[in-house]
Amino acid sequence: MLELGLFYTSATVALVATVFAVTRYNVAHALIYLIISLLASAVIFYLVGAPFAAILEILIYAGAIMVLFVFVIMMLNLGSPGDGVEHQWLQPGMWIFPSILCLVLLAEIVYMLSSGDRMLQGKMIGPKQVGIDLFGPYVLAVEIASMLLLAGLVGAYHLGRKYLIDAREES
Amino acid sequence: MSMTELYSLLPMITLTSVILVLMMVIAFARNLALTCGLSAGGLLLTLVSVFWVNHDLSAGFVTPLLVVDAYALMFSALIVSGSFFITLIAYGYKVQRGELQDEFFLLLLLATLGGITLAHSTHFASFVLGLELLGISLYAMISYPNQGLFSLEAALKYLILSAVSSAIMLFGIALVYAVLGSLSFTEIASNVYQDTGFDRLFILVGSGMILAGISFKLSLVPFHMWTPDVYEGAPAPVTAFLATVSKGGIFAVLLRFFTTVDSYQYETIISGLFWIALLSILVGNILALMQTSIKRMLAYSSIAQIGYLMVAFIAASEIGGKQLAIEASAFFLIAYFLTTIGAFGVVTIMSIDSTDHDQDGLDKYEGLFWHRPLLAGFFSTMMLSLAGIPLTAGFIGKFYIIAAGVKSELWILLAVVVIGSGIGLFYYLRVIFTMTKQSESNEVNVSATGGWAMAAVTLLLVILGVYPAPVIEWVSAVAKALV
Amino acid sequence: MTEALTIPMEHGLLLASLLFLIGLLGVMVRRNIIVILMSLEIMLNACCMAFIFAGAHWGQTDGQIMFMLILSIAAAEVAVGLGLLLQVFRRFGSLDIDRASRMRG
Amino acid sequence: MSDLVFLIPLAPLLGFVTLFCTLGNLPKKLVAIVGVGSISLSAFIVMLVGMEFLFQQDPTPYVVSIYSWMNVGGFISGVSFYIDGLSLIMMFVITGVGLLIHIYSSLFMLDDKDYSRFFSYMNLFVSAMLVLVLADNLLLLFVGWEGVGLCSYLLVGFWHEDPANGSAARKAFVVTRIGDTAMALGMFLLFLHLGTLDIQAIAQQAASTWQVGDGMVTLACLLLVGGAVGKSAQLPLQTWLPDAMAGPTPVSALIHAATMVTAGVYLIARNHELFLMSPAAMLVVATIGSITLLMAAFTAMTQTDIKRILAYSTISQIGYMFLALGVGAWASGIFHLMTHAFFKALLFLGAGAVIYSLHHEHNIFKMGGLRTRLPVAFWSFIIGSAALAALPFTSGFYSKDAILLSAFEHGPYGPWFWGAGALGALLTSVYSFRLVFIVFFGEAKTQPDAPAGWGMAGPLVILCALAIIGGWFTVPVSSVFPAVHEVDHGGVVAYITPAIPIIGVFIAYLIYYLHKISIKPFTESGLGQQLIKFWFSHWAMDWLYDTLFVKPYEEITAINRTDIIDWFYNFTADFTLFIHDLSTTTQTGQLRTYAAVMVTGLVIIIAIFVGVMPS
Amino acid sequence: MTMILLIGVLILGGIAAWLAQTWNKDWPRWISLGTCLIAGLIVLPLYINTPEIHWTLGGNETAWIEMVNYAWIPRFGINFLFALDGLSLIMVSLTIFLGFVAIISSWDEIPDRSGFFQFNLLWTLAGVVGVFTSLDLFLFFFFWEVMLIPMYLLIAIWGHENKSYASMKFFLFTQISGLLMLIAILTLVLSNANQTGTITFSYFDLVGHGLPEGLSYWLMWGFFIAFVVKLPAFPFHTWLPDAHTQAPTAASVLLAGILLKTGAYGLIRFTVPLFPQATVEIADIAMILGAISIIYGAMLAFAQTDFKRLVAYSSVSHMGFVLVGVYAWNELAMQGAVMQMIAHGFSTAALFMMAGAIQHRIHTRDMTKMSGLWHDMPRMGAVAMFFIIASLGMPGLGNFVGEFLVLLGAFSVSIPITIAAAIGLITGAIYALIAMQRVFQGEGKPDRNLKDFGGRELAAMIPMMIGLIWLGVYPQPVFDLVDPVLSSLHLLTTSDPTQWIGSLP
Repeated sequence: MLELGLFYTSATVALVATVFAVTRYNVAHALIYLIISLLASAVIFYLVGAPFAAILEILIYAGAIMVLFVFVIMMLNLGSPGDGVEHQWLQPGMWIFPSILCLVLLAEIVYMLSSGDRMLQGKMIGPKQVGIDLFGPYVLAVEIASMLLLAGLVGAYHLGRKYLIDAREES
Repeated sequence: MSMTELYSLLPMITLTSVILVLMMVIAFARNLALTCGLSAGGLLLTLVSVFWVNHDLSAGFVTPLLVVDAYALMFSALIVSGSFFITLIAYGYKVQRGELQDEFFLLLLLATLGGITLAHSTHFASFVLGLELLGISLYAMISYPNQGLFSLEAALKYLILSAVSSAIMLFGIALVYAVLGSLSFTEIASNVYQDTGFDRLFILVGSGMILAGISFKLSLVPFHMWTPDVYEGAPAPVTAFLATVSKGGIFAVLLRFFTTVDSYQYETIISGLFWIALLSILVGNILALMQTSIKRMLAYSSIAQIGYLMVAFIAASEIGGKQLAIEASAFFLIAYFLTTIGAFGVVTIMSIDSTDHDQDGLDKYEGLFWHRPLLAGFFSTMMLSLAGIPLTAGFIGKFYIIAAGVKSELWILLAVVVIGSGIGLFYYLRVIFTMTKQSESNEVNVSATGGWAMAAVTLLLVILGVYPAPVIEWVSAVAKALV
Repeated sequence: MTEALTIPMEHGLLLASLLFLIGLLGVMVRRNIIVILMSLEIMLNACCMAFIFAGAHWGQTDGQIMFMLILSIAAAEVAVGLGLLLQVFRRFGSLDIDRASRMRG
Repeated sequence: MSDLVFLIPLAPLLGFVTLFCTLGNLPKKLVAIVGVGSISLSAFIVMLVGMEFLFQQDPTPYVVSIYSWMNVGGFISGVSFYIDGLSLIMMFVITGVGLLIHIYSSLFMLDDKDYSRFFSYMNLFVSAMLVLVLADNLLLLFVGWEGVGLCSYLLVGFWHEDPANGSAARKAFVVTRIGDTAMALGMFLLFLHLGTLDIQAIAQQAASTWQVGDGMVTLACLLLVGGAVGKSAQLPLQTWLPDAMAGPTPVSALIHAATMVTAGVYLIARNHELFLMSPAAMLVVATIGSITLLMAAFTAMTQTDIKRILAYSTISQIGYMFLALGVGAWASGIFHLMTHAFFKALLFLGAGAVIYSLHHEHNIFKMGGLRTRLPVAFWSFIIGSAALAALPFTSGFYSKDAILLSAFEHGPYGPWFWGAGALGALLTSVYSFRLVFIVFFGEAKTQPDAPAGWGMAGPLVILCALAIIGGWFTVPVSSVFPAVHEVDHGGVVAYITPAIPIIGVFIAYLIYYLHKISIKPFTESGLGQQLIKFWFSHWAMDWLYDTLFVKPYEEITAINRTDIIDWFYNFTADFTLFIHDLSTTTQTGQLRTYAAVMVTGLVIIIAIFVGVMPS
Repeated sequence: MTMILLIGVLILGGIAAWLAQTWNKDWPRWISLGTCLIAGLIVLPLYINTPEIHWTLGGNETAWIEMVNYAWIPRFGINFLFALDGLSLIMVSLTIFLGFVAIISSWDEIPDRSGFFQFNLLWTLAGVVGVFTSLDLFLFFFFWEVMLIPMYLLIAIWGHENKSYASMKFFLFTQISGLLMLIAILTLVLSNANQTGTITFSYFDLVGHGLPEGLSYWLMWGFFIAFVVKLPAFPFHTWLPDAHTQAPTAASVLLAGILLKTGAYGLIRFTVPLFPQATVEIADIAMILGAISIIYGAMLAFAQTDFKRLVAYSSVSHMGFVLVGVYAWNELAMQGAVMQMIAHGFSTAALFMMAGAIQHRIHTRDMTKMSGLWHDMPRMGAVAMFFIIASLGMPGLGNFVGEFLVLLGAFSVSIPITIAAAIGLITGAIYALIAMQRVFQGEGKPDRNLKDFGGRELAAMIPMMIGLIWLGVYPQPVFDLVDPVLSSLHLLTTSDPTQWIGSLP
């Protein structure tokens, strides 16, 4: 029961944190909320029997990827002065139509979810099993993912480098 | 993995090796001609390997992720040839844009690899990966440094919207997976029938989301909004790539998914597709009507063209018309590839000297007929092909589409095709008319490789329009194998 | 711990959907490009979560493998996205997405 | 001689081709030689053929086939000529009068720069007219029929620099075209029911197909009459003829007096066997004739233009011919046709001489006292007018008298027809001598040039002779027409009829020569002025047609000049553009909008898929 | 082989002319002229051949002068199937001849890019020849569309002030209607394949198909609209005045002279034989459309001040006769329709050439600014008079024979429609004469100093004049040539001769 309570608590945390992440004016604050949300997700992953995923969520998502964001925020020096601008940017009226859309979509999904009643298997799937499958049937996926990361690397390198070159020229 | 499996993967392996070699070469010697030559050579090699594999084909799965069959190889060949021509056309364009252009070709090859993956994929994992490989390479290509603000804006829009659509699609896949317990197309196909407890609603919502994602990539209405801006902002060769290779790969996997899983049995899905196709044709054509930017015009027209393609796609829902419809879509896609590459190729050639923003204003093309008759001739051929006028492959393509529609008795869609073609004619002809106007000469440099590539594309287009029999035989054999 | 939770899968999917929709809302409403990119991450994370739940339902590894693949996709996307963001900030002098609306019609 | 028949129309045709193709590059002398020579040749052959035909023991009609024109789908029509008394008499008139008028014109038109064009048209006309009368089938007849219409058009508008002439020419063509169309429809009807257009065959087939008085035969006859009234300027299509006087005077003489306008008469006479089967159609013809002759006569009384007076008198005289045809007096009708050709040609040529000498002055009230100065013209007019008025012993007398008597004898309406004819005769003599007295007597108002040479006087003299003696012979048409039972010449009518013209001449003498009777009280009274105006405008026919047909047609076409149908297509195009403008506003360039639209699409698709929304 | 040779010569000639412009400005037109002459020489021997090739068409034996059949796209049973009979032969000859006229009429008019101009001209001819000879439905459609492109370019490049609008309209009308036909063709072929099991586009296999009546009815409309737009009949005629007015002279000549005829040819060759039952059902509608076209076209022609526009609307009027004739569908009317096609080809081509010549000289087409041209150019005036007279249906000239036979034939089918059509004879006279008067008659203007027709122009005009006279005076050879074609078409549409549509009693 404790685990079940833990699950719903984490779920609530994740939801609340995500809402804050999207609504905060201060980017750094938003980022912190996002990281909290990701950590809560990691807890949930662990609870439902995916410990490897939980670890990766923390290491890569909350760790590596979010740190990238932090770097950028630092680089651009986006601190509190941005708040006023954000306030200007976010007029309340802008929320109305997208919210309605999302609510309708939610209604549709809830309608869908209410039709079924399935339980999780409650089986723990450890890193070993994942590893075996990953390099078994999914071996080509790993290869392609490597090319994908290569593409991301080349792309990011290029876009970023150009920026640095320009910055150097200007200074 | 057995040797035969590896052998079947020869095209992908070849391309990957080329990518790696190219990376090394760039690391040691930055030389655009060399890079371009290597890419083109590599693509040719890949093309050869595709035909090689196709020659004595033992169709089968290579891991659950990929399948090598005539269908996959046909689309691979298409995608690789498309990339090949785009490489050639891009060369002169890139030369004018100074240093650091080498990686562009690397990205191009990576994206091509993504396209081939899509053509082979028979599993959602490979599907998603191929899609993203294509997408991520494209983001970088669109905003490739040394382009103006427009390319940046285009890349931004494409990145964000594409990511949203990917996420939507992934969520849909997750929903489907949640009820069917498999990500492989073939297993899904069998589960859909075997599992008595499957939940229809999950599958429908899931496929709705997948379809939305795919529609975005194919820029179908109402997921088309990004298309004109991105087409306009992206460098012309990239636009060509975006419009052809990316769409071709996605269409390949869509068609394979639908035929494998036989989603055609869901009438609601077909009716959704019906509206998408109908709106795409009408909206695309109407929006293109008075555009003064050629690239925007071509963007809108591509919306409509894919709408035509969807007519054939929907036609496959009739059992009797399935083979014809698949043939039709394949042939139409071939024609569309050639035509679109040709059209953007001309824009590329026109824009060689203007490094800030591509020469896509209609007024820039005034009098082209008299200053650069050959170039104008190429462009006119492309326009006529888009309009589906005989002597070009576009005509056979449209003929095929209509045949498929007739066979499956999609009268309403056919009527829309007629209306759409009517509107379409207007703006295609407007381009030709503009080129025939008298105006003072504005000099255009034409790179030799680009010129020859354009000539080859045009020639192919006309040959396909006049003597399409060999290709039709090929396409129909592939379709027969798939059905 | 060898036994995992047995909760209705629908609950998990509902959570994933809510996260997904919040992310979607963020993309549609926010003007700051960084926040939009973050919202994209939220959406992708929601997808991951959905896969995890689905995998847990079937007791298969596929859910987690898809999670990892999406993770790599997210990483690549963010890398390119942030690179682009830097360019945008430099060229437009702002992170306002609405600045990037020169092309229209 | 039948070998040469084809030359009769061919000779003038060759003349036309020669003159037309050289386009005025020939010297005038040569032009005159070609123009007149071709007609002479034709006339000579007509003489030969006529002699041969008439001096036969038992003149039998024969067909000269030139070649097969069309043989298609059961419709056979050849170019073949039919020679009988009727066609011969027509040919005599055409070539004879035509030759005289050609000779006359060679002098009259000498100063015209388009001398060659004039003769080419005239030759073409003669050729077409000969085809018309020679044709053995209705289609070939129609060729000549339209051909003469064309020449009429060309010659009325001969001086085309003046737009008024062009308008007159067009009017002539279009109005007759209306009749021609009716005639064409008649031909279609005949072909539909009888399967042939051969005139002789029609007569036979009709007799075997239809009863006398059958509705179909009446309809066919009436449609043919439609053609006839157009060409012959009878009610209701007579309005073109007075305007046609815009052409050169020899043209008026040849085409609009002697030959072409009598084509309608010829048509009806040629198809008399058909008409005999339809008493109703005959009655219509007679009625048209009598009404027209009266209307035109009244109008002629009020005209001041010398040529228009003659034009109206032509209409009136053709009315007599129609009357004759309508009452079955075929031979009399053709007889009058011939005599009319002589004296009307004479009158026109005389008028031409007057006009020639007076520098194209047409108004009779500006002439006067020309008796001594233009003696030839004067005598021409005296003789011509006498014949026109049907004074005894002139040619007109014989023909008109016969018509009136036949009309009187004809059925229940006979007296009415006679009455109309008699009144017309009275008016004819009054207006013709009004003309003579005003133009040739009284005081001189202008000084004429010296009369033209013998080239012009010669034909006048010959025509004078013909106008007098032309009536002394009978036309050789007894073999053509059914024998008319002998008219009983007894009774009062036979004595009254010849007297009427004399009375008329006397009245004219009193009014216009002696000025004993003043018509001023009448002309100056309100009613009189209205009446005169009404008559002068030819019973307001032109006005009526203008209001009923011409103006509405012009207005409707002017309104629809830009094609109302096109408006629909342009609207479609504009509407599409409107939609385009509307939909481009959705492309705001803002990413948020795009994302929102995308999500909307997603929502709708899912709604359709889960069946919340009907597809 | 002659047909392929013919088309090949025209295509190659076009390319040669285009290439030649690089070296010399004068060569293209000489090459073009030479090509046309060669084409003419290729066609001439065909007149000597008697029909020898027998082929079953809808269950009946038909005879053809020539036939060529090669596989093209086997997947769909599409062949290079060319066949030539009397009707095609006549139309092909007309095409070549008017091509000759068009080249002559454009001799001095095109100062630049004359090579490309001649290229388009010859390719249009090639397309039209293809249309007239191909009997594979796909091939037919192929040529049907192909001939439009060079024509579009002719108008769009060398047209007059409003060429953009005109060329666009021309293309849109013909293309959209063409697409309808394509759909109809495909439906016909595929439905036929469903029944017989083989896909074929061959005319010989498709005539006499056993499709249900409802379907045939709809398919017939697809063909009908495409052909009627080209014809053009009311209410699809509005592209024509614009296209004709804006086109350069040579293009006007070709448009009016032969492109319009392809519509009529299509009706005779395809619509009626393929869908005899459906044709009977709409015969009245079609004839009424024809009659409306006749009168409506004439009324609009009357109201125009632009000379070319007037001639264009007169074409609408004249082609209305063809429509009436075809749908009266008895031999008289059909022969009349064919005759009208040829004669209209001559007379209208000549009038357009005249209009072009005038525009070339005084730089306007506005008739209110002309007047009195006869005075300046008597030769041209005389020639113009001839063709005006011809176009208003003067007996003795070809147009009369055509119109007369059409009306004669139609009269047995529907008297009211024939009467309406016959009114066209009157309205026709009205506009034709007013044109003559406005342009050539009336007061001349001084100091205009215009050049009269020279030998080159007369060389084009005189053959047409002779042609019209010949057709009017001795039309029998044409009848004899076309007769076997028409009667075989009759036989196959109506196996029972007593049930001929509108047969004579």
